[in-house]
Amino acid sequence: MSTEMKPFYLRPPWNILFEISKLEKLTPWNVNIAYLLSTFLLEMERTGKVDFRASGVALDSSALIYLMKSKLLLTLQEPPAPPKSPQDFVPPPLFLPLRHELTSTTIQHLIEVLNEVLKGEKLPSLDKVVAQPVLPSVSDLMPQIDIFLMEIEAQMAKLYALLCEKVKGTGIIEFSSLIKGATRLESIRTFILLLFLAQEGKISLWQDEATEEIYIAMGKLNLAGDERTSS
Amino acid sequence: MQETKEQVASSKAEDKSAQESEKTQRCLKLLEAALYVAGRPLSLTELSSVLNTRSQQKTKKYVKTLMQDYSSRSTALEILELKDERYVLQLKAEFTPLVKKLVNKPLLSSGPLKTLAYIAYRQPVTQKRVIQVRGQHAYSHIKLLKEMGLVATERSARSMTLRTTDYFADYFGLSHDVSTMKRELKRIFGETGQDAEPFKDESGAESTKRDI
Amino acid sequence: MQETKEQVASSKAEDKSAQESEKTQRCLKLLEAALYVAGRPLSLTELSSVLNTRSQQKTKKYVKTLMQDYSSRSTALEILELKDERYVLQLKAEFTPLVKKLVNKPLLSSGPLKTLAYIAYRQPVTQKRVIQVRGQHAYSHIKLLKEMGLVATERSARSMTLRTTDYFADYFGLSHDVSTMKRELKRIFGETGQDAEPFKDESGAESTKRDI
Repeated sequence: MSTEMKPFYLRPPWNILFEISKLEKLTPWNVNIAYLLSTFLLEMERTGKVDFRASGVALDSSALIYLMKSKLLLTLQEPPAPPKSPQDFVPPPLFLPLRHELTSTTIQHLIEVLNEVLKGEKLPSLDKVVAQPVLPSVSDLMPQIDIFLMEIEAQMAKLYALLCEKVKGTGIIEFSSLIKGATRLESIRTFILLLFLAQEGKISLWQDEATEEIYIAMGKLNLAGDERTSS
Repeated sequence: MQETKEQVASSKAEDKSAQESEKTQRCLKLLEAALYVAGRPLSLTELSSVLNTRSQQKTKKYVKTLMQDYSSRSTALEILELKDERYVLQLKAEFTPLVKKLVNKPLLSSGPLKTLAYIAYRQPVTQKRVIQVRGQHAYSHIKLLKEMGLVATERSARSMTLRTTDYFADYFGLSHDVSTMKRELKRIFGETGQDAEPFKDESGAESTKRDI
Repeated sequence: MQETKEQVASSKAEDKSAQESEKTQRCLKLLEAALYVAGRPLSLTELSSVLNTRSQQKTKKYVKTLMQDYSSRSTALEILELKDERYVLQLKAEFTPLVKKLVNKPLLSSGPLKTLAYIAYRQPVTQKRVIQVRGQHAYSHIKLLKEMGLVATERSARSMTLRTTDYFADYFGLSHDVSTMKRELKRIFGETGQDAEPFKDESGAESTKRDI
C-alpha cells in the first residue's frame, strides 16, 4: 500500500493508538490522549471520511492508556514533571544607575522653533480643511512615466502573462484584486497598461456601477444580455 | 552570661537609637536620590511618596535636615526651598558659567520641541488641532512629551485637550499660570526680535479656531 | 605694632596653607559641578579644562579626593572611575527603582532590564537561549537593548550571539573584560539578592508573564 493511500490515522502522531502491539511497551505519561483524540476528530471532520471502526479502536487504545496511567498512580509512581523551559538563573533586573543631566535647551530655542511652527500654522486653515490631492501631481508622475512609456510593450506583455495566469478557471479577475498591495503609482501604471491591452483587443474591461469595481476578462468579451459590455 | 536589668534596658535603648539613626540616614538618602534624578522642584507630596509616608510633617523635617547637610558641606550643589513648599537640588548659580560648555544635550530633538512650543503657545489646544498643524508625526511627539511630564492631556466629552505641566513651566522658568505664561512667551518672542506679525494674526484668529 | 621674624614667617605659612586649602576646595567644587551637569563620563582632559590646568596629574589628584569625599559621606550618589581614566557622577543603582517614577525621561522597565541582566551574566549567549529562558517577549527586549547600545549581536555561522557593549560596562562601572565583569556581576547579584525585598513583587510578576 502506498503512503498516499494510508488513512491519516496510521500516520504519526495518531498511529500510536493503532499499533496495539506496541501499546503496552510505551510510557503512558508520554502520551497526550486529549490532544490525540481531539486532533483525530478534527482530521476526520476535515477529510470527511468518518470511520467508526477506527474511532472505536482509538477509544479502546485511549482507555487502555488511561488505565495504565491510573495503575501507575495507584502504585504511587510520581508522574514526571511537565517539560519546562530550560531552568537557568535569571538575575534580578539590572537597574541603570541614573545620572542627572542638565540639558541645553533654553527658552530662546523654544521661541525660535515657535516662530517656525506658527508660520506653518497658517497653511492648513482649520475652517476649510484643505482637500488632499488624491493623485500625485502631474509633475511628480511625468519623469517616471517617460521611462515607463519607453518600456510599454514589454510591460504589456508581462501584465498579459500575469493576467493569463491569474484568471485561470473563471476567465475574469477584479481590478482591485489585481492591484492588491500595490502602491498608487503602480496601480495607475497597471490601469494604463490595461487600457492599452483593451485597445488591442487582448482583454475586455467593464465597471460595475454600483460597486465601482472594474472587471477584466481575457479576450473580446461576449456576454449575451450584458448591456454594459456593448456600450 | 547574666545581664542586669539596667544593662538590658540600656542596650535596648542603644539598639533603638541606632535603628532610628539608620532610618534617618536612609530617608535622607532617598530624598537626595529623588531630588537628584528629578532635577526639578518636587512637592512635599512627591517627596513623601518616595519615603512611603503620609506625614508631610516628617518629610519636611527630613528635607530640612538634608538642606542643612548640603549648606554646611563644601559643595557646588544646593537645595533650595521654593514657594508652595517645593524643594529643588541644583547647581549653585556661580558655577554655571564655568561648566556650561559640558552641557551639550538638548532636552528634545527639534521635531518634538516644535510640537511642544506649539502646545505651550496655543494651550489649551485639542490634540486634533496639533496633529493638523504639526502632521501625523506629532502623535509620537505628544506621547514622548507626556512620558517626559512636559505635557498633560485632559479628555473632555468630545476631544482630547493638551496643556503644558508645571514641570514645563519650571524648566523654562515660566509662570505656572497659563495666561501669565502665554504673556511671558509673547514678550520674549517680541524681545528676541522675531517677526512678531504672525503672532498677532494668529492670536486674533485663535479664539475662533481653538474650540473646533 | 612690630612683629618678630618668626611671627611673620608663621603667619605667612598659615596664609599660604589657608590659600592652598581654599584653592583645593574650589577645584573640588568645580569638578563636582562639571560631573553633575554633564551626567556622562568625563575624561581627565575635559575635567582639566574646567580647572583651567594642563596638569592631568593635578586634576587626577583632585578627582580622587572628591571620590573619597563622596564615598566617606552618607549619600545616595557615587563617583566612579571608569576605564581610560574617565569619571562619572551617578545615583547608586540600588536607589533607582525607588525613585524612577520621578524621572522625566523614558526609562527601561524591569522586563528588559532582567533580560539585560541575564545576557550580561551568561554572555556570550545565543539569542535562542535568551528567548528560551526569558520567553518570546525577549525579542522586543533585545531590540530595545540594541537600540540603546547596551547589547550587541554577533552573527556566527549557525546562530546569533549576544554580548554587552563597552557602553554597558561604563554605565555600570564594570570591567570591560568579560570574565572580570561576570565576577563583579555575581557580587552585585549576590548583594541585591539578599536585600532585594522591594523588587520581589516585580520579579514574581515577571516570571509568571514569561511563559505566555
